[in-house]
Amino acid sequence: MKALKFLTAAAVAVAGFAGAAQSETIKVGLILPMTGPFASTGRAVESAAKLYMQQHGNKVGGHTIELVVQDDTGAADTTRRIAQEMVVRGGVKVLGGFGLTPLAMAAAPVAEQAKVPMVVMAAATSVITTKSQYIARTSFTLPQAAVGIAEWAPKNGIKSVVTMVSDYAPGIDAEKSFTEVFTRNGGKVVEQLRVPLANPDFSPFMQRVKDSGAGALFIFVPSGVGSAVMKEFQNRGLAEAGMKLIGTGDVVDDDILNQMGPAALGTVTSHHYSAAHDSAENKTFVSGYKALTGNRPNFMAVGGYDGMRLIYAAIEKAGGKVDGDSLIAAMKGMSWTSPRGPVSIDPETRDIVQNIYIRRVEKQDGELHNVEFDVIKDVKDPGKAKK
Amino acid sequence: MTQPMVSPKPWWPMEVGFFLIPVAAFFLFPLHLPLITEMMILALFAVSLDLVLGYAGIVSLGHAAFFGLGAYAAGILAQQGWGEPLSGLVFAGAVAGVVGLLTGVLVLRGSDLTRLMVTLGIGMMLFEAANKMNWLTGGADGLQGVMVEPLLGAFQFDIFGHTAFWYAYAGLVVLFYVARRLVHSPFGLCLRGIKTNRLRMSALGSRVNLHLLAVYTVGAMMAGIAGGLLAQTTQFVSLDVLSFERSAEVLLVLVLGGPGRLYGGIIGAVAFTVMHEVLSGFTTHYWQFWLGLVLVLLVLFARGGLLGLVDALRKRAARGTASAAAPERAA
Amino acid sequence: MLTVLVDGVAYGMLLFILACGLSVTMGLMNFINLAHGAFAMVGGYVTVIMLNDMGVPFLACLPAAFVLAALAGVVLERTLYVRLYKASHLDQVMFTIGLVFIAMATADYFMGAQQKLIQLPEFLRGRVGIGDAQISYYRLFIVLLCGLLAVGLQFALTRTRFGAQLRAAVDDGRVARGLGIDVSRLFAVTFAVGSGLAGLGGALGVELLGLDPTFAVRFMIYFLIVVAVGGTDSIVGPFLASLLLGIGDVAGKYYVPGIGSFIIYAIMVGVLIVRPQGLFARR
Amino acid sequence: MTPILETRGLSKSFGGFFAAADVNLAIEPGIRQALIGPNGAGKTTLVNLLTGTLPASAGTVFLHGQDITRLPPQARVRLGLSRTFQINQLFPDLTPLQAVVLAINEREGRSHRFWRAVDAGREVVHEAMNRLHEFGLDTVARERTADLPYGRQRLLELVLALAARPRVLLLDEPAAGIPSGESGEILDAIGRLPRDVTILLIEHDMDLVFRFAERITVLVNGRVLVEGAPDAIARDPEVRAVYLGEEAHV
Repeated sequence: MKALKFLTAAAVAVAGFAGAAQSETIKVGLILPMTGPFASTGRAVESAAKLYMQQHGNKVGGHTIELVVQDDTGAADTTRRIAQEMVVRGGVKVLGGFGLTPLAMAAAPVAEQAKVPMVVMAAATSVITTKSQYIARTSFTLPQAAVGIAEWAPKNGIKSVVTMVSDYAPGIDAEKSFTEVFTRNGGKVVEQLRVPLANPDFSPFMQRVKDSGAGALFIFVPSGVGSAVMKEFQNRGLAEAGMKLIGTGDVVDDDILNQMGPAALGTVTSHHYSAAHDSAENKTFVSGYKALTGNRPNFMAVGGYDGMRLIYAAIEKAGGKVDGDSLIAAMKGMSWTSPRGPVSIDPETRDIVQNIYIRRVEKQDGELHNVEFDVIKDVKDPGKAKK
Repeated sequence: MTQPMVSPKPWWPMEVGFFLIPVAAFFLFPLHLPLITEMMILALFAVSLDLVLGYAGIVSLGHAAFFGLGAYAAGILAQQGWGEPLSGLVFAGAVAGVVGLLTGVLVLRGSDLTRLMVTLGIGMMLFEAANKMNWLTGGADGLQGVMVEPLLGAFQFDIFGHTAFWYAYAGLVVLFYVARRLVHSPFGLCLRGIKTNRLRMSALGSRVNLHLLAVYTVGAMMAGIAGGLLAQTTQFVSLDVLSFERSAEVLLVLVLGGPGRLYGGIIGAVAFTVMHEVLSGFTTHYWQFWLGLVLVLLVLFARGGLLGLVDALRKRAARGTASAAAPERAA
Repeated sequence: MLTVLVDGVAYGMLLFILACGLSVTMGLMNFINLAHGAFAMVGGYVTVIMLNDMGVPFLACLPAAFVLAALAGVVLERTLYVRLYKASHLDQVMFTIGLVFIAMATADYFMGAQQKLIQLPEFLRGRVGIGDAQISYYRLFIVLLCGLLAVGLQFALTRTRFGAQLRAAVDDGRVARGLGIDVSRLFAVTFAVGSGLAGLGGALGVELLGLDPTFAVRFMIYFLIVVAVGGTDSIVGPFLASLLLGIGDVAGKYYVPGIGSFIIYAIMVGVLIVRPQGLFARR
Repeated sequence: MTPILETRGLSKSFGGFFAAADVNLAIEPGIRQALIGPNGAGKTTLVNLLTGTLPASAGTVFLHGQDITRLPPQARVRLGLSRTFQINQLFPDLTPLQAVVLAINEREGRSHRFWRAVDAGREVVHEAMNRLHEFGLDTVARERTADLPYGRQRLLELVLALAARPRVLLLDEPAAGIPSGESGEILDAIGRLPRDVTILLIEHDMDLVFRFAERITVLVNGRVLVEGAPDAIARDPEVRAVYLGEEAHV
């Protein structure tokens, strides 16, 4: 109880101090899984957000930005509780983060009820932004990413595919949109496998894939699990059996790609970001991120980076008004050049519009990279475009 | 009227005082209401486990099964259009209770390890089932669109968590009162007997299994109501209400507070939540380290949880100079 | 078909090496050690550091993983565990969960939260074709190595003086003490070997199971299943249980991918209802 | 008079080994009967068969003419067959008063009541205190059982068995573990047991047996060797050979 009192006192003190400085302090609350199985996502987003603030200072439009990060351990009710507290405690004007779909979904009612903008920086299920008028997204949606490879594959000699996705909304999103586009372009999905989200061993599934005799395996698994898949793919000799590995970029996450070794070489994926993207913005981003964390940034990191950028830009554009309605209005239609390339926020769906790149894993400067060789420009989320 | 007394004299004033603390907290920490609400729900959950574990001696690593069932029952009911909260809670308790009754038969025999694993197995199966039954539970994305009507038709669940706070508080107080009566009743005494000496109990003619089944069902119902409270106050249910981590956490909370004394569950919930909150405030990334350290030290130097520590300190104070901890550590 | 079987056996064998130490701790010392997975994690990280950062050959990493995990085991056993042998199971649970938290946070602090990967040496990477089945060398290697270890353990347990003392202590600690057996030394050595084997299992498992700070808890459930189903009074029980679990899990996921993970829990609960002491227990 | 406890052809085999073979007992109501036999004679097995802890391989057990062979232990207790244990089976953390109240609640079928406090059962508490008083335990009624001296605990074991209001009471070595100098209290207690309770005494200690028993059954290798009045048993050459002789050597 004493500790809580202390926290309250501290919060009051901070608020008081900010008032004295005569310019408003705007608190941005990031809710992320910082421990537990999805900790790497949380860390990447947090580091990138901090990097953005480091590079651009904490002053925007006369206001001071203060970043608050809290760990929801990946449990949805905790996410919701933290969101509620951040808002109720008065300080937090913008919520951000959200590592997984259920976590974002749990917080959505809070954003709606409290009229607080909520910037989704990682979770990638299509429907999230429909859950509240106050949600904008700077990561990507799976249909967006999956459509790229579904267009590319049939044109490049891949006619039959087995899909293997993690059994939760993003996976099903990926499976659905890939299958739809791929079949429309004349491909055939031989079998659809769904693997449990928490799955210690891919070997039986991979064996099934092999026995199916399809031309390629389309894969979606959450960031971090990709390596196990990649190893199994190689161990089973699927490549030698003439099978190609394609997927969304999650499976060749830049975070761990380099450790995957030769197994990953030649994998073709479609995604919105590669650390190897050739642009000045990206070079600054990559070198800054490396200096801060020692690692290469991945697509989660770029979501966090752009998320902060969107928040900064919205505050600036909204001028003196930092209420939820003004901020979300400012976010709509916003466009900028991200490390990943040109992006904008769709004014209707508040979802991100971005280029989807087709990339192949190659060795560059002694490290494995996703090297972009084709691009589909300005892709809106196909998951919502249809509706 | 003091003689003859079977139970130790209840200390009503102190107990009433104890339950006034949350009321005080409401006014002292108005910004932390969601946290305190969550704490009270966790406390209720831990008390329900205490009935099963602390009083009947059934070690469970799958108690979240009932919490989760209650949460989904209440959540789905509200999602399907029946948003009245109190009847939703009753429904949550009933569903969890029925499943408790059915699965309770399976945990009546075996060693601690066997029970640990059977409860865990049942919990994991429910988790997998909820994951698979996408159409009903929303699967891994969680249950969307839980619309809870105003409490008693008058109090809307608000963003500040006022209604949620009083709702959870009332739930905790009422069910704690039930649990308290239960453990001080002949049935409660009988459970303590079964826990300490099952052989003797059956030699006294006791229907041991029937009693164990009964308390397991009651524990399941209470856990279900706690789950229902969580679903209604957060208006969201996700798979992790059924997860192994939640079972392990509630066990930890209870052992931390001190099992077999009802208040242990509450004290444990408060201590755990505050520790978690404060530690993760200091270090968002590595709070687990300090929490682990506290647990290890607590076991090394104070058996029987925090209430055990209090007892030991009281004894030591009573004895004056002699060290009370020494004989315990020798054991 | 054969591939599924070999995969299952390899997975099972790996589980056995990981879990057999736990079965001895639970059977012999009656100690619920939920931190067993942390020792496996030690072995895993030792391998990752030596192989990736120091360039030590894979095969040399394995004994190092064993030794360092065993060392960690014996130090903790002598300093901390030893104080809790007489404590209640609940205290033991809380204590070891505390250790797991510490281990996970420590691993996170030094090694980061992301998955760690290793590259196997060339000679373990290929596959061999038997009939129309393709079996990876690495899995054969695991089956062989773990098989040898299992035989060795069984031999050590049944044919050596140490094994005889250990069995005596499992049957009746008081009598064993009365016979002049130094039970506390026995405990320490056994605990060290058990932790070491877990470490070795962790090292072997990096390739198949992956490695990150949550490793310490992620597979704990599987270890517990092995022990509960196999019983704690021999190593044959856990061995057979591991194989059953490995094959059941792999085959389940292969043939009925929809309910794959459901199966092992169902098997376990079923077994424990029929045989509460474990499938292969003598009593 | 019909026997109150009777067995016919009662047998128990473990694998091929008969721990009890074709045991026929007929115990008269109100009698003090002793069951003796050397170590491994099957006394414990027989007790377990009578109380229902072990299922019988063959034969039947009658309690007051009712076949109870298939009944579980607790059902037999409720029909009036109670026992004490060779090794104390008490509730270390409860007080003697709580333990006896517990026993009475079980007998009266009150143990499922979960709403009213234990203390509200005034007549139960009253009876419990009386029972404790009878054996001189009322002074320690509110202490932790574990803190009582062993002799006192042994008495409590007896009080608990009696609280079930048995018609037949099996006493399994009631004086076991009590130093001979301090056994007076328990011996007195056994002597004062009400006559309407039939007593089957399983005992090693010959002094105790010959002090109380009115009839003795000798069990050897799972079989009844001989049954009779104490003086007849004492004179029986076969008994002397297999049992008393062996005892004399020890």
